[in-house]
Order: sequence, then C-alpha cells, then structure tokens
Amino acid sequence: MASMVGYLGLSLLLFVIGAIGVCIRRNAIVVFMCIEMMLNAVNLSFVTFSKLNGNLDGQIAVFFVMVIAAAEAAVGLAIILAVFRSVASVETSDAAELKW
Amino acid sequence: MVTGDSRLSVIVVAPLVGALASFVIGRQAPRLAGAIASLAVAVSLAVTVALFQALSVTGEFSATLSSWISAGQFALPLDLLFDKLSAVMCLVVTGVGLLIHLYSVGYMADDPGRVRFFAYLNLFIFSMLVLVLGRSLPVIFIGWEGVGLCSYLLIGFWFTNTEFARAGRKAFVMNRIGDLGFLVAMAVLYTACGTLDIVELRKAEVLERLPADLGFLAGLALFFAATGKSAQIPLFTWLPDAMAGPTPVSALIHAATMVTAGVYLMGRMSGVVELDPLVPAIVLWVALATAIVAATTALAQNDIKKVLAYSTVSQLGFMFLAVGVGAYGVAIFHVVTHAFFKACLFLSAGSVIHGCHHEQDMRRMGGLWRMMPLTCAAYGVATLAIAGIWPFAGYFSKHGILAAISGSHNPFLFEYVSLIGVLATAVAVCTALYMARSFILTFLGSYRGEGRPHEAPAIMTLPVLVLAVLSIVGGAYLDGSLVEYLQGPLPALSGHEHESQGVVGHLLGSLPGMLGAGAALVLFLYMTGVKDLLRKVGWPLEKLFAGRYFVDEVLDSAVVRPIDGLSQVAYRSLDRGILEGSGSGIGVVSRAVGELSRRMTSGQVATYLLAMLVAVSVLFVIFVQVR
Amino acid sequence: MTFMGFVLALCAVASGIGVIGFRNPLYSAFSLVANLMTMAGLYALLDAHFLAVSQIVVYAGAIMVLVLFVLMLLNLKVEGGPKLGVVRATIALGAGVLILMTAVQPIFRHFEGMSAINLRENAARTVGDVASIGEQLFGRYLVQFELSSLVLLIGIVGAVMLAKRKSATLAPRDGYQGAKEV
Amino acid sequence: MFELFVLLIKVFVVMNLALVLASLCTWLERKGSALIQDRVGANRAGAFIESDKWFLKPALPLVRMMGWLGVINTLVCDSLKGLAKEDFTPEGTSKFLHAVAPIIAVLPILLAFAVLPFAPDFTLFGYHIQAQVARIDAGLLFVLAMGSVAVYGVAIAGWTGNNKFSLLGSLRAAAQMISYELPMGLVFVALIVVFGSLDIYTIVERQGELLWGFVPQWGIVMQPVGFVILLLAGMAETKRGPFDLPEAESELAAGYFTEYSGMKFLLFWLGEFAEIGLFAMLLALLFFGGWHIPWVTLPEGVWWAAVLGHVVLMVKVVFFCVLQIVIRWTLPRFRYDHLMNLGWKMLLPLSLINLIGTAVVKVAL
Repeated sequence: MASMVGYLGLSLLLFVIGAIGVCIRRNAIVVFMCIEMMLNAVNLSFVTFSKLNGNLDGQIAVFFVMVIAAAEAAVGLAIILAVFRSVASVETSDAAELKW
Repeated sequence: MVTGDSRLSVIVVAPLVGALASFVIGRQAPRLAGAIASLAVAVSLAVTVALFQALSVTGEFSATLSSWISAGQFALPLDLLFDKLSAVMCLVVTGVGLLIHLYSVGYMADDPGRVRFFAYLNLFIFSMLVLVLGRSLPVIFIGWEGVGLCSYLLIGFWFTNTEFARAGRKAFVMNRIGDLGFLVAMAVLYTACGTLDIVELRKAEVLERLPADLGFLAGLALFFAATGKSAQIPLFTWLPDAMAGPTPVSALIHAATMVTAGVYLMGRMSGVVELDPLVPAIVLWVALATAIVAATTALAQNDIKKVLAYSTVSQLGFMFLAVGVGAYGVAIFHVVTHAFFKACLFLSAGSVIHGCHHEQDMRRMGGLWRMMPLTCAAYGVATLAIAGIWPFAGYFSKHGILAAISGSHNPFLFEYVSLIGVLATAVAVCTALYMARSFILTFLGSYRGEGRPHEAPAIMTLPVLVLAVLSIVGGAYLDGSLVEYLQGPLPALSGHEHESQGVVGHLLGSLPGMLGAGAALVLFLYMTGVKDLLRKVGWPLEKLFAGRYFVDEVLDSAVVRPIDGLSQVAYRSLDRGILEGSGSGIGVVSRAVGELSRRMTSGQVATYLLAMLVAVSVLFVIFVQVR
Repeated sequence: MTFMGFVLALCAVASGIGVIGFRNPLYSAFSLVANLMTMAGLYALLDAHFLAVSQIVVYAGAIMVLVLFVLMLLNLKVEGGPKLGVVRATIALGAGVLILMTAVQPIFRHFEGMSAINLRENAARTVGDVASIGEQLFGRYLVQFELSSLVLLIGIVGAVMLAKRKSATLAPRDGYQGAKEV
Repeated sequence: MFELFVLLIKVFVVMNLALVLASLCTWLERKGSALIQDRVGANRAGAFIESDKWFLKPALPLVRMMGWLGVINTLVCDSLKGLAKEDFTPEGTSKFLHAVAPIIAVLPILLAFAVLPFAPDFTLFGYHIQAQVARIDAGLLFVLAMGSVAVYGVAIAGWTGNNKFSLLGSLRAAAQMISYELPMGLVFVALIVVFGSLDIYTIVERQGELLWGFVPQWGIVMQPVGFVILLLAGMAETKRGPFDLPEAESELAAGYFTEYSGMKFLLFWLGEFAEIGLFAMLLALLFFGGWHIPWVTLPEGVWWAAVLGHVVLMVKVVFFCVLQIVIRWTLPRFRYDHLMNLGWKMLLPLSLINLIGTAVVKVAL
C-alpha cells in the first residue's frame, strides 16, 4: 500500500465515466445509475483521503453520502415512475415538455 | 390621550361622531339622520359657547388630541387652540351651521340621499372646526383638505347629474391648486422658522428668522392658498359653479365654512402676510379686482343662486380688501356679518326655490311676497344688510372696511388710497344694485312662473328668521367691540381710530347702498324703459357681465387647453414614444434574445447535462492548468 | 495499491464502462451492481470495513434492488438507435477525457509524495470498524446523524406521495385525463 | 503457512456444513412431507441393491437402509438426473445472465456461512483456532448484506426466464425479500443492543452467562419477540411455504425458476435449503445459546469441548431445520397482499416496538 494515487485515479476515472454516461444515455434510470456511480467515485476518494489524513472524517462523509443516496434513490425512482405514468417512457428525450 | 381641556376636543369630535352616527343610524332610520346631525352641531355650539364664556377668564385653551407624527426631532401632535379668533370663528361655524342643519331637515326631507347628505354636512362642520381650531399649520391643513373634500362631496351631491358632478370636481381641483400654495408656505415656514405652530409663528423672534425673499414667498403662497378657498381671482370660478349642490350646502359653503377659511388663514398668518408690504398690496389689488368683476357679473345673472354666488365672491373681495390694508379685525367682522346675511339670503333663496318647485330663474318668479311673506321679509332684510344700509349688519362691517382703506399705511398703496376708496364704494353701489334687482325680480311685481308657490315649513322659516334678526342687529351689536375683542390674536389697526358717528353720519355712510338700491327700484320697477335703453347702449358690457368676464373661457384657453395640449404632447412623445417605446423595445429585444435562447432550451435533459459537462471540463482546464 | 486492489480497480472500470455501454438498462444495472461490489471490496482494502458492508447493504441490497425492481416493473424495451448522435457522444467523451487529462497530473503531483509516511503513522487510526465509526457518528456527528434520519423520513414520505396513484377520491383537475395505466 | 492450512480446513468444514445441512434439509423435506401427507415417500432407489463384490458386501445393509429411507434417491439420483438433463436456455435472453443467476442465488448464502462460528474457539497444537472462517466485527451486518445480495439471483433468474410468470415470480420474490429484510435487520439491531456487539461469536459467548445468576442469558429469553419475528422473516426470506408465493405452482408455474432445468434448477434448490440451514443456524446461534448447554460450563479452549459444542449446536440447528420444514408443510400459502401486510403492517411495527422497548429497558437497567 505504497501510495493512494491509484485509488484517486480510479475515483477520477469512474467519475468521468459516470459523467459521460449521464450525458450520452437517454434512459432516465440509467442516468440515475450513472449518477450513483459518480457518487461512488467520490466516496472512494473520500475513503482514500480519510486514509491520507489519518482520521475517520472521510468515512463519515461517505456514510452520509450513502444516506442521501438512499433517500435520493427512493425519491428519484418515484419521480421516474410518475414520469413514466404520464409520458409512458423513461427516456429523457421523451419528457421534453419543459421548454420555451 | 387628550391633554389640556377636553371640552375643546368635544367641539371637534361631536360633529365627527355625528357624521358617523347619522350615517350608521340613518341607514336604519333615515328620519333620524337630520336630528342626529343637528344635535351633534348643537353640542358643538353649546360647548363653544361655554368655552367662549370662560375665555375671558383664561385667555385661551389648548388641547392635544394625540400624537400624529413623531419622527426623531420632528414631532407633530394633533394640537388644538381655542383663542378669541377661533372662538369667533367657531361660534359662526357652529351657530350658522346649526341653523343651516335645521333648515336642511326641512329642505332635504324628501331627498332619498338625505342620510348621506347629513353625514357629509356634519363632516363639513368637523373639517371646518379642525381648520379653525388647529394649532399648527399641518392640523389646519387637515381641516383645509377636509373642507375641500366635503365641498366636493356636497357640490356633487346629486352626482347622477354629470354637470353637477363636474362642478364638484372643478371645486375640488381648484381648491387643490390653492392647496399648493398652502404646502409651499408650510415648507418655507418650517425650513426657515423651524416650527409650524401658529402661536410660535406669531412671535416676532420666530418671524425674524425668515429671510425677506422667503417671507415674501410665504406670504404670497398663503394668499394663493386663500384665493383657492376664498374664491379670489384667479381661482374663483368654482364658487358660482358650486351652486350645483343643494341650497343649504351653498349657504354653508358661502356663509359659515369654506370661503371664510381663506380670510381666517390670512388673519391667523397676519404676521407672515405683513412681513413684506408688497404682499398686502397684491392682496388688495387682487381683492379689488375680484370685487369689481364679481359685482358686475352679478348684475347680469338671472339665476337667483348665481347672483348670490357672485355677491359672495364680491363680498369676499371686500374682506380681502380689509386684509390688504391690515384691518384683519374688520375682515373677520365682515366675515361674521356676511355669514349672517348671506346665510339668510341663501336659505331664503332656498325657500323660494323650494316653494317654486326647484325653479331658480328669477325671470320666472316675481310677486312672491304674497305667497311667502316671511321669506320675503327675511330676504329683504338681508338685502338691505348686504347693501350696506344703516342700521343693518352689513353697513357696519362694510363701512369699517372703507374706513380702513383710507387709513392704510402700506407704502405700495399710499398713492392709490383714494382711487381704491372710490372703486370700493362703486362696488358697494353695484352690490346694492344687483341685490335689489334680485329682490325686486323675485318678490315684487307679478308671478311669472308656473304652478303655485308656497311658503316653506316652519323648520325652514325659523332659521331664516333667526338669521334675519341677526342681520338686523348683529352689525350694530358687534360694531367696534368685535374688532377690539380680536386684538389679541390679530394685529391692532394702526392709526385707525374707531370714531363713533351720529345717525347723520350713518345715513351718509349708507349712501352708496341706498343709491344702488334706489337705482334698482327705478330701473326694474318704475322706469323699465330706461333699463331697456341702458341695455341697448351697454350691450357689450352686459354681454361681458353675463359671460362672467369669460374668465372660465380664458382660464380654459389659457390654462386648461395648454395643459391639455402639453399632456397630449407628453403622452404622445414621452409616454407612447419614449417610455412605451423603450418598454416595448426592451420587450422586442428580450423577445429576440429569448427566441434565440429558447432554441437552446430544447427540453432535452441530456443536452443540458452535456453543456454542463463541457463547462465543467473547461473550468477544470482553467482552474487546474491555467492557474 | 496492492495486487488485489489493482484487480478490483480493473473490475470497477470494466463494470463502470459496462454501465454506460450496455444498451439494455438491465445489463447496465447488473454492471452497476458489480461496480458497487468492487467498490465495497476497495473500501475493505482501505480498512473501511463498516463502509464496505454498508455499501453492500445500502447500495447493492437496497438501492440497486429498487432500481432493478423499477426496471423490471416497467419492462422497458432496449434503447433504440442513438438518437443523440455521434456528435454528442464525441463531445461528451472529449469533455471527459479533457477532465481526466487535466486532473491526473495534479493528483500525482500532490499526493504521490505525502502518502508513505502518513499512511504508516495513521494506519491504526483509520480503521473504520463498527466501533470507531459508531463513536464518531454518535459523538461528533450526532446532530448530522439525526438530521440524516430526518432526510430519510422525508425521502420516504416524498417517494410514497410521488408513487401513489391518483386515487378516485381526488377530483381530477381540468383537462387531466388520469394517469395512463402502467 | 499453518494459518493458511487451518483456514482451508475451516473453509472446507464450513462448506461441508452448509452443503450437508442443505442435503439434510432436502432429505427431511422429502421424507418429512411424505410423513405429514401420510404417504411413504422416496423408498426405492438403492433399497434393493445387490452386489457380489466382496468389498461392497459389508456396506450393503447400510446402503439398503439408506435407500429405504430415501437418502440415496435424494442425494444421488436427483443430482445425477439434474446433471444429465438438457440444459435449456429460453430464447431472446442473455445466456450469460441465465447461467449466472443460480450461482448468484446460492453464493451469498454460502458466503454468509463464513461469518457464522460453528464451535467455540479452541487450542490445538499450541495454536489458537477460531472455529469460524472470518471473524469480522460486523458479522450480523454481513449476513444481512449477503441476504440482500441473494435477491439478485432471483431477480435475474426471473428476468432471464423471459416470460411473464418468471418475471412476476421474481418481482414477488424481490419485493418479499426486501420487505422481510427490514424486520430482520431491526431484530438484529435489538440483539446488538442486548448483547452489545455485532460479532456473532461475542453474542454467542454472552449467551453463556447467567442472568441474575440463574437464568441462561439466551436470546430467546432476552428477545422472545425478536425470535418470533426472525423465524417468520427467515421463512419469508427463504421463500418457502407458507410464504412461497414467488414460486407458487398454482399461479406461476414455478415462479422465477420456471425456465430452469438440470443442474441450474438444482442450484436454486440447493440455495433454498442452504438458506434454511443458514437461518436455523442463525436462530440457534443468536437465540438458543449456540454451543452452550444451560447451566453447564465447558472448559474453554479444549478441543473436545469444541467438538461437544459443535454437536450441541448441530442438534439445535437440525431442530430448527425440522421446525421450518414442518411449518412449510403444515400451513397453507398466504395471499400476496396478506404477505405484504404481515411484513409491513405487523412485523415491521412489531420489530420497531421491540427495538424501542429493548433500548428503553437497556437504558433503564
């Protein structure tokens, strides 16, 4: 465990993958999952920084991120379901009424 | 909350409560409205009398109703002051007001809006009392504005008639123009003297703080305010139009309230008015012009109320003549006597109109002395009084004014004293002439109208008779004593000694009046041919008089039209052009921008997110690599 | 990074690419589950045992099951051809690569040197077992912890309200034709 | 090196434990259901075996006995049949996921055994040996985590079935498992409150103590409500009757594994029975004192004590396996809404009240 750089690099890479996924995917649920992945990438760097800084604050932050992610999942999926009920699709390109 | 003498507040509050009560109760029982309103004024009168009795002991009363404005250094309590001047004014307002109220109970008995009427009437009395009793200029201003509002409400009382409603609006607007002067005066006085308390403003050391030019401005502004309320040139045309209201309202406006406010204000602010001698000179010239214009106009009017209206304007001119020469006591004296006989005249005229089934044209009257003898007697007495014939009331006050003119020490007037005297005398003759004319046309001769006129009920004749009695004895009783009595709050007449005259002197003094009255008798009763001849010769003059000197038209073309035109121009160029143009220009531009940017808001979340990602990457480059 | 970490990292990246690469959202979801599992493994490698377990319980056990559930419930068809276009994908990819390129260098510059000594000294203190995490949570972060329970409660209520079908007792608004049946 | 060796042995033991338990359950199911339904059950395969080979002769009576009891049928024949059957994959679905699903369904169950101790610690050849593959301090949490991961196997299986019965079955299964995980977790929390640890070994050790000097501090004494809840939740988690709605034959053919055949199908069975074993073991460890015998204190760290403890534990485990199977064959199937109501409206509030009450009592004492 010579260095933490690998973890940080992995975190960055996963974050960018998630960000790209958010942009190129149209399925709202997949977009949601990509966001979860980005959150996880950040979590990984939190844990790494916790290790680097020598305290547990980073891990506590991850814990709270998980809490928020859980709440977000519940609400987000409910929203997607509600959208699906009104436009019969979860593709973000179909729910494009909010414009002009 | 009330500090000081609480009775003082009763005077003011009683009519206000009366107004509310008569309105609230009157909605349920319309018959009670008049009684309640009269009762309220009666209470005011009673308290005023009581305080008036006590005044000789204490000198003056004051009371603070509550705090109005209190902001840092600036405090403005609702202060009332009851001194001799206020006392006299209060007595006139409440006394004559009460009589008019009683009269109105009869006059308005059949009007569907009488509840509203009495409420307004009480409100009018309330406003006038606030005006008269106010200790500081802002409080007076409340009353001042209140009076204006009530006059608007009452002149336009029959608002379903567009003409009447317009008359009310005209009165209101003209009063507002005058109010500008009041506001300017207040601003100047507060800036320079640091106070608006009228007791303070009477003190020499306070007035010394006023620079000469500002003093002139303040005096002139006050006079301008007074011209608005008291119908002087140039703001007098509203008063004849104010005849649109019910006749008791005219009586109230002309006799007890409203128009006397200007004179009262000049008296109250005499110290300020007198600061620059040019101001009284202006007052005098304007007053004289007003008197002449109004008197001559009255000659050619056929509407009985219009005649009376112009006579009021003319008499107000007389009062301001007195103000101009510094004889404030005499001016107030004339206010009082004028209140008596003008109220009497208006109420009699009201009876006539009432009796003749709302006919106001004198040419359709005549010979009414048989049908309504009491009214005829009262009108006759009042006519004699206004004509200035001894021993009726008007003689004393008018004579006092004429005498005061000769005693003027104003450097701007000194050379013209005799000219002014002659002109004033001529106006007095003219007054007698047109008043006698109206009397003759109305009551003498034979009836020219339709239907059968009838005498007014007792509730209407009684106040008229009381006023007639006052018109007879009031002048003689108050002559000299009133002026002396008022010397505390008003400056003493300098260099003018009141000499008592014998009967011969009095008869000589009433010569102008007799002359005018006699001429009227001759012209309109016995030698109508001469009248016709005169009319043939002087038709342009008649035209001029009948057209009221075309003041309305002049004002219309000189003031209203230009302002209208300016407004139109401003509306077109500024409002439509620049403001609206810029407004819609902004709209057009932002619409164009929106049109462009709405292409970006496609509703596609993915696009937004992509934009965000790109932006983040750019920020990354900027913050990580560049910095 | 140990060998184990390296393997896990490879798996994480692969599954991450799988998440965004699979056309079928269900495959994406399974990829994400795998990704989350590898993350849990990485946490365990970083001595965050409690987080590793809760990662599995919370993410894999709750969130992703929910996602799967929704996916199955909706029984979606496979995403059609890339309506978004190659251009957009290229832009996104470019932006991502840009971020990567710019951020990698500072990471190496800043953290390469500082790790070794720190890590040895801190090793004991940074073991995130149940006891130490619990101490922190119920000590320094007590208020935040309690607040997070509130957040969850609100989330539950919000989700219930959102997912609830319009019941017949609710009068439909003007022009509202009722939800399409799923 | 020795540690690795010991670890391998432990893994071997635990794997065997799990699989033997699963086999035992399978057999119990076979014969038990027959008993309950008043029929004979499997009693042919191997019951009449004959052999002339001398080295088989001595074993033949035993084999015949086993055959007559149905053991050979259950363990050998069924497996052979499963291996020999055609491996069928429905069209239009992912072959990979279809193949992986049963593994995902079984693996977490077997992994969960890793944190369960099967005997007290003991010392052998001077080495202190933990009778547990991995003693992590969040043992209970790990069990829970594995339980939740097992959902994926079911979900994927149902989805790859590519028919509506399978999908419905897997949806039911997923919903049911998530729902009953909650009361289960809450019972675990209550247990943690009582025993002050998440580590299962510590919990078991604490149960060896006496409450007030004479009551064994067993979980069933400390958490009677928790025991009932965990029993119910565990049975729901295993998706077995009366909670076998995901595979309800009369409604969904066979639910999420309709499309499975052969060994993959058997893997689901294996997972199911391993789960029965897992829950039986959990109940025994958490509520019935594990390897402890009431009022009997075995010497610590002695190998024979460990063996004895293991036997005691196994007796308890088998008891709970039997209990679960008896319940499964006794009670009729729930209706789906009843199932959800039981989970959300009864067990969850009950477990919450239980937790709060436990906490109050704990703080008060």
